[in-house]
Amino acid sequence: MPSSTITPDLIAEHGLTPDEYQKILSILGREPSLEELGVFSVMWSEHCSYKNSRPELRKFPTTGEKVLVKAGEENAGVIDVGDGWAVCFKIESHNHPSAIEPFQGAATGVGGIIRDIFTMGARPAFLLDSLRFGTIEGDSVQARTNRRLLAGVTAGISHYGNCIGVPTIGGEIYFDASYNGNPLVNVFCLGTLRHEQIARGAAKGVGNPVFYVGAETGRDGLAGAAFASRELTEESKADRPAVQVGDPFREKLLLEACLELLASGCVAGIQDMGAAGLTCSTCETASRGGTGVEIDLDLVPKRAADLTPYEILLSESQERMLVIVNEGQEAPVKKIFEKWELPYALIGRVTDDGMMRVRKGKDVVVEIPARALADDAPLYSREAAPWTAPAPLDLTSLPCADVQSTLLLLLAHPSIASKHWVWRQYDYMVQNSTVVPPGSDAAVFYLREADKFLAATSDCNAIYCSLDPKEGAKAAVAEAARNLACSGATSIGLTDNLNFGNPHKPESFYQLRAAVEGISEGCLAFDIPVTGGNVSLYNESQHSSIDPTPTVAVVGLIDDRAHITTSYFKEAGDVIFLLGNLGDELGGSHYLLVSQGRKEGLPPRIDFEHEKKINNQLLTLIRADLVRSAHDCSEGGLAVTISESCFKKSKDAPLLGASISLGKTGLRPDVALFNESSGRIIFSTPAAKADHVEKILSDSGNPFHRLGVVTEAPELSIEADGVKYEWNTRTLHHTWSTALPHMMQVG
Amino acid sequence: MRVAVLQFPGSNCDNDCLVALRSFPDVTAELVWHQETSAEGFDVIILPGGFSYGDYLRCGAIARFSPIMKAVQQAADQGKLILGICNGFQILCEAGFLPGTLIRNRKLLFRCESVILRVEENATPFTNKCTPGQLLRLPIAHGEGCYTADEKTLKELEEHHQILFRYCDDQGELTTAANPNGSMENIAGICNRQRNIIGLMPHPERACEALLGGIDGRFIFQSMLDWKVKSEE
Amino acid sequence: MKARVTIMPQAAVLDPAGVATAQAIGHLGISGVRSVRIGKSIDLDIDGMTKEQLHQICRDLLSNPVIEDYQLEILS
Amino acid sequence: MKARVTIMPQAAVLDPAGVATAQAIGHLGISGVRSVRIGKSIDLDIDGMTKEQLHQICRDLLSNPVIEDYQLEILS
Ligand SMILES: Nc1ncnc2c1ncn2[C@@H]1O[C@H](COP(=O)(O)OP(=O)(O)O)[C@@H](O)[C@H]1O
Ligand SMILES: [Mg+2]
Repeated sequence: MPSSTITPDLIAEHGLTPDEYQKILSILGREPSLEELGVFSVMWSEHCSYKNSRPELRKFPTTGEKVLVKAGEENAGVIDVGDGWAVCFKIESHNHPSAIEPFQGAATGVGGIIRDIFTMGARPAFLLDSLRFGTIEGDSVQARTNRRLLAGVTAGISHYGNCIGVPTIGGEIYFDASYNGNPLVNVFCLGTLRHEQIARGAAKGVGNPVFYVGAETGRDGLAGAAFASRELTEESKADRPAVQVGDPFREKLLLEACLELLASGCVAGIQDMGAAGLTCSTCETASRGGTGVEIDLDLVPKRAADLTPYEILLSESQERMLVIVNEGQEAPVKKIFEKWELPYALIGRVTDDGMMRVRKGKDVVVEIPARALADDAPLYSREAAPWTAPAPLDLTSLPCADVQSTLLLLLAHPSIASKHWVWRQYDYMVQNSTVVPPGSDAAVFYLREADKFLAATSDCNAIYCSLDPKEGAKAAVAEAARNLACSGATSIGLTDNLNFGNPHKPESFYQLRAAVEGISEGCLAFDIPVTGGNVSLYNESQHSSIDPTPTVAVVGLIDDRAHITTSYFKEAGDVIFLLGNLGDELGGSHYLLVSQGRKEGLPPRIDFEHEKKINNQLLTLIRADLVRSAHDCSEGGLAVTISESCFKKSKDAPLLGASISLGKTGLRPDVALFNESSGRIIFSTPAAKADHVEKILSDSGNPFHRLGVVTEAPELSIEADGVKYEWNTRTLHHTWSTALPHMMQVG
Repeated sequence: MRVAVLQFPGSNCDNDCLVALRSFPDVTAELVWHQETSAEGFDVIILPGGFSYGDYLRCGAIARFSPIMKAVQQAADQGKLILGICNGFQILCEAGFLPGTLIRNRKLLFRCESVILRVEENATPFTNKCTPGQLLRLPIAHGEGCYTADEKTLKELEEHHQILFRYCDDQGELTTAANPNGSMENIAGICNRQRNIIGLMPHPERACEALLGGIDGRFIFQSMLDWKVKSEE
Repeated sequence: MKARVTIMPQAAVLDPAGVATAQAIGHLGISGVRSVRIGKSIDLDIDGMTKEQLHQICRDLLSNPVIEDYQLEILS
Repeated sequence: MKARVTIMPQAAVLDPAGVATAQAIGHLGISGVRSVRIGKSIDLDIDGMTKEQLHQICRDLLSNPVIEDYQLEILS
């Protein structure tokens, strides 16, 4: 063991506290080597160990009849979808790398989550991307930077996803000043597999050979996991490691090779090298297998000859896997690697002593009990500052904005405007299975081999979360479930990405805790298991934290292709209903933001009993073939929702109009048209069936309103309390569809 | 009809082609790995879309050196049908089977959407089920689909009726707005002078199923099938 | 031995990236750019290869003679 | 005035296109390529611009300093 002097400075540089260092000493019974210190530092970073968030994450409901692999057990959870088929999905963040280098940061984010999925034995089927940027309007340096970030991130996702051939079929984007300098890039991937194909990331079978396959190791993203667990500062931008560059072509080969390998039956365990690369994959496989692993760094394929052991261990080069092969079956495995022209090497063996042992030739540079390293990371219960509820909005001091022009302002707000500029850069059709492409409430994907239809959506309104983290998190789950219901689907599983600021700040930690509680409450109410997720803390820059952003992605199943529903009105004469109440909550609304520049008040309250009733009611109607279109009501309220339903599905479809009457509401017009109360759905039904639908709804006791009809003329008219507001839907559509491209043209 | 769908490292529409082809009765379709040196026994060879070799260097530049390309040459010489879709079109141009080349979209961004094509020629094995001037709606998904050739080549293409598809608006007009990538003369697909090799940027295999929004791609595959049956009579 | 190959689009060929870059320079507030052309620069680290072989690589693989011209320099 | 900017990926940064191209040259049946790095070559045709402005363009627009290095040559 080479001796090294581990100074307090060195310990601090590795982001370890004196207490954590004491724990290392007691695990090892001696002073660590520099390499060992590096290994502990990445394994015990928040990114790998969840040391600040794990106690909170335990609150998630993770079980269910259909759960085949639970959250936290493996790289991603697995859910049964029937007939021997299963889906495996997860969401991951790549926020900090994208802040530094948007194109490569986003690209490698896509690569990373795809690897997580095929490591499980699943064939990646589709992606969603949930993005947050600072404001992009105007000529300020900040706005230019944010536009560059948006363009770069979009191009990076497009580059990686399109090349590897996994369609990006949905996502969301919001813009808010709180993300200035710290954009969020969360990518979701879903894969499909047969039950018997579930692969494990465990080093099973003492004596089994351990193979390294994929790209050669370089100095990329050295200690990136530790980097992700720190705040971004100007200095951290300066002393950053070599930026990771994604190679979607290599990953495509790796993906095909791994699926072929797993099908061959020669594999005892498999693990991708993600954050903390070789270090994390060796110690996690050993820990899961209850075994040890011994590898020799001299055998690792390298891009630069002069890499030190420390660098090899901590490198985050992309597109690499660790494969544990059944002894004696090396030959067919090598043949597969060679067919796909991938660099590979036999770098070690599974042992029985529970150690993660790393040699450089004859010298042992790391020798750490694997289980202690992987599972005994320190856990912290951080201090949470009690939250003070914001003052409720005082309508009397709030002037009523001009309704007519405000709808246009809302439709032009980049968070509400069409994201077509973004998603047409994604190949959302490759794999020939996208039934509902981006643009509707949820994307629908045809699982051809299984003859099943999946729907997926991602949601989070961070304004709500910043005003009331728990209620905001509940709203995210409610919206996702409602989006799925509007598409004809029942929710089957949820994965979350918890994006927050520094957990050492009590208010940030409170937000994390409250968000977990809110998501849990929603999952229990809807009976959706949490199948896994990702935590990204330290999202701060310049002066403040980001708005808390607990993004959820929810997957649903549609029981019959006839029940696939989209948000666009289909035919003039169809009758339009509102399922739910008219609502009256303006707190945290985009109306307030757009007309007053304010993020204030209490966000909409969530009543899960009501949410469930509404969703079930809609699904019952869809299954009875009574629904032509359904669209959930969210940012911008009723007026925006109805406008969007008038917009067309494709460029040659006609633009329709709608004639709506809200009747006597007793509300101010701005409240009636733009409030964002939850649990509301706008749907349309053929005229001949409208009375029947009305009868069903009356009998059900669910709140509803028969609002009006879809019109041939491209005009939207909304009457409320005797006053009629009118717009040309061509104007509305033009405003909505050109807002983002116009902003992005400025350069 | 026996169809070989070539699989280069980085192809990603290979399976989509298989699925589309298998929806036709009397078609058998198989993947053929790029390291193979023979395509004996196949009537049709398809070079599918994707990113062969990551599209590194230039789209299609590396794939054209794959061993299977010798077999493509042989099949072409025997008058068999060769269809290059998207990346396959790029490979055929790089390999010199078709004139000209495909460069970066004029507006520089990748574009995925559905476009309208005007069928310019129907006296070919690939378009005989279409009427001249017929409009087809097909998806595109590419970043480098701007067809470019020198003037002499363009003239020859016209003279020999080798331009099979052009981008147009829903009235059949060849407008700039309807051209998604800035290709010369709104060209979307061409064939060789012998009319047995075709390349096009749009994806017919993505438009063979009503569930996915359109079936106009079936005209192209059905044309090939009919041609095959007729040529055997 | 090291060689550098410079590949530029032929004068008659449209170079949209070059045009966009020229515009972007204007947006930076710097005037005086007449035109921009974007090509590739490729560095090869080679060992025991004839000049003829190098030219073959340039012709057959690295450049596309339909739209590009190349220039080969032996650096060391 | 004409200037040429050569932009290459930094030494420590992965160059996937270079790696694939090096392999492809092997497939061509030509051995002896140790490595290939692919960058950009940009020709500017300019008029009345200071060297400082040119460097600014290289830094802020043409190259990505996070992963690339540039070299500026005044040709005429
Ligand atoms: N980054 C993105 N990538 C792909 N699709 C997106 C993206 N952002 C938004 N979309 C799509 O645009 C549509 C509208 O998004 P959004 O307004 O968030 O929907 P909702 O409010 O119903 O959740 C959805 O179909 C969504 O998938
Ligand atoms: Mg939304």
